[in-house]
Amino acid sequence: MIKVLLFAHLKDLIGKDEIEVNADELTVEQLRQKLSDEYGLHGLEGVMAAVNEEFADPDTMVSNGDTVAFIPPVSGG
Amino acid sequence: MIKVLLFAHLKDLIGKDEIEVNADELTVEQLRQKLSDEYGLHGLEGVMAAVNEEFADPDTMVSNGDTVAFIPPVSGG
Amino acid sequence: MHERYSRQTLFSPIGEAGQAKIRHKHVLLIGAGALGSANAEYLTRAGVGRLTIVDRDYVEESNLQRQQLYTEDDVQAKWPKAEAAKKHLQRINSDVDIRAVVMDGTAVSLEPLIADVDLIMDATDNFETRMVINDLSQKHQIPWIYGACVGSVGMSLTIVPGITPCLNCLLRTIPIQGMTCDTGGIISPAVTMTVAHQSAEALKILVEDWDAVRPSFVTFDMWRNQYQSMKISRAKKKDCLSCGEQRTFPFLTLENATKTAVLCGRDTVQVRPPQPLKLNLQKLSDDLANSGYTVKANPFLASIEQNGQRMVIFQDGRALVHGTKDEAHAKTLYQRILG
Amino acid sequence: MHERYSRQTLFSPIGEAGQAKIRHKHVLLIGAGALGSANAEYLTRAGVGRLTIVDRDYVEESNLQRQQLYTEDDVQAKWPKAEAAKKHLQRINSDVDIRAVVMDGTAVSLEPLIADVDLIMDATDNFETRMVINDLSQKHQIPWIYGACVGSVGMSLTIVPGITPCLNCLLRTIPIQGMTCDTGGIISPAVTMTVAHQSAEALKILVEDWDAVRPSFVTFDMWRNQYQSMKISRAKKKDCLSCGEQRTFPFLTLENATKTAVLCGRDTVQVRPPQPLKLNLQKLSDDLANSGYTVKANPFLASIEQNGQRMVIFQDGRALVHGTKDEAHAKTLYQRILG
Repeated sequence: MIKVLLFAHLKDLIGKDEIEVNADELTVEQLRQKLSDEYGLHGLEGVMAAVNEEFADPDTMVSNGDTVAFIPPVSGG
Repeated sequence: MIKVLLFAHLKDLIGKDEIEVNADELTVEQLRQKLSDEYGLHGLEGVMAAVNEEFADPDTMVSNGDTVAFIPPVSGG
Repeated sequence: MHERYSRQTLFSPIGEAGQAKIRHKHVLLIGAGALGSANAEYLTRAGVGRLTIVDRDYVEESNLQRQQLYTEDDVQAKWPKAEAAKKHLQRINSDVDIRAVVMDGTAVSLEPLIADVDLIMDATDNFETRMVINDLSQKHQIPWIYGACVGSVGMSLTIVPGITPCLNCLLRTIPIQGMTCDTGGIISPAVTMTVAHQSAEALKILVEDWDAVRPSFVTFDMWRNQYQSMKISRAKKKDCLSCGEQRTFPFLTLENATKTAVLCGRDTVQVRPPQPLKLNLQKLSDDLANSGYTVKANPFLASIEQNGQRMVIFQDGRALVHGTKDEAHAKTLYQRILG
Repeated sequence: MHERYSRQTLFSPIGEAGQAKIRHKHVLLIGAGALGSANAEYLTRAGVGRLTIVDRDYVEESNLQRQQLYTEDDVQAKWPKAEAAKKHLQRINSDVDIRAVVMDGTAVSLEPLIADVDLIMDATDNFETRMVINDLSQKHQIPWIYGACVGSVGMSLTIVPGITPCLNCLLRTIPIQGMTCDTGGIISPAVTMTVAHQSAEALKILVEDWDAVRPSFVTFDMWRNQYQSMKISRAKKKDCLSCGEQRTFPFLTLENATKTAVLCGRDTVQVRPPQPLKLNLQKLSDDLANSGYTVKANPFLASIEQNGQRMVIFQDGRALVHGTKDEAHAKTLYQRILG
């Protein structure tokens, strides 16, 4: 299980801020793809990701038991 | 092991904001006493405690693997 | 709806309907120091219908570093904070009905103010007054938002009668003041952070979005980079004297024994007359000036000095005696002036 | 040290020594909107030595809901935000040297301002300008503090050249604006929360308490009750074009192709002349009034209206064309006025 935390407007896209994804070992980019394909969670391109509260690149590996947070950057001010 | 998080000025009393306490099963009040006796961490009376991010009373039980946060209430404004 | 609120109505959890609600609500704000002035500004900008501000103090130079709204002119004029805040807020939003009340908030003085209040905002600097607010909130079923800060630390809790635990459930006793009194100073980011939490909760309550109300006690330290929230849903006590089954509102009925109080973190004692007075400040000022005191007055207070000893007397007979922490000494000085 | 700063010097990580440092520092603040006005107020109250404020806009009614400092009078007078902020800040703290610069912050226009700057505060509303700030920060080895907010969401990151990763390490490309543009509105607690983080980091940097600087990217949602910080120490990229081994500062050297830009979340296009001008606004206003335009001018800008079409022209020849998102149309209207 990988725990996925959804921040800001991402939460509203599927109505909850936390989902569990059944996967063992994949990259952040693959997780994004999986969330789009299987959970209808689109628009994660350009969204920052953190794995276990540490900034992650698209090719960062995610393993069973990890927590991945998706954080959309904002530009207002 | 019980993980103890120290907030605000409590951090400065022993120079770090996280310590591990070797204990198995005890109340929040007993943990306070232990921290005073064994770690020189005095002045925890009247300090709020949270066990696993939930508000705890003095007689709330703490077990191996739990995280306990001590939060001193402040009155300024 | 006004162009003024367009960015706020665009925010969908508020919308036009929420904005209409905000415009019809009455907020009672207790305290116009650091937390109070900032909360007052944001509520006024958001377009609350009526804002009643209660404060017992006047603007001093040392306030300017962290208390928004106030300017150097307010310090010069020794303007009471509630009145100074009102003056600035009216320039920001003339649509809001701002009421300034210059007085010490106590169980006796606050209760008459809360008849049609929808929300009480805590911006006091002591737990005694907060426990009074907590009991008033329970007795009149009005939500209130606790906020406090010192040094780089702040915390907040939203209390909704009948739903959340109350402050008395969590604290049980008034914490020892000394530990948290502002002898450790205060920096503005701790204020700002606390106000961000309080004002967000205020908007949720004003638009009646109860599901969005934060169900946890939050605390943070802006210098040590700490942020912690703790759930409080299980902290409600059946035997709580403020919100439990046998509630007695102990902080409303307690004998209000002391008429003097040392102000936290300041070399100042507050002295109150047995009953509020309605002083003729102009006459008092003239009399004292004739007796050799140095007097500076404005419509709300008179500042009196002799031999380096300074005292500020408000219209209701209340005085702040500066340069001492000795209550007996302060009372003696007070009686020398007001008999 | 002044009584004014007594509560700040009592805070031991600042103290008298830290306060003396703050008094000698120069902060460059880019933007005087929601984040800018609030950061400006707190830096001024804290007693920074010099504060330079750059902003391209003027005060409008829809700003008042969340942009502190500004009043209804500023809206009436269409005062440029940088100048309006300066006016209010001087009443708050006359010891601070406030400099207002009414212009569009670009690679070309900002670089001459940063000679003796100790810290750059980000209060812009777009990633293009932030990437320029990020490159300027790396080129001149000046720390900067990213802050942004929209809806109930905010975020912040402190970038210290040579120590932390830079914004280009984290984002790699400029994120798609549409996603986060302020079409979703904005509430003041999101602003306040962001500013609390930015101003705390600013104080740490100004007193040179580098160990206290937050080593993480922080984000929060005040309505959904979310708070998350993520460590960024391993995000530094050796091949980053802004801070890596072969740095080229791409956002300083990029062809500044477009002279027009649609302002995010607003029905407004900005048009810039090829070179900054120095217009005689009084003469321009008179000429246009004689030609049948409705003109309202102040020392900094002229607001021109005809047939419901409104345009504001600044002294440097820059214009904000309102009521359109069509850049070609805006340019046509601009050229009709300024040839």
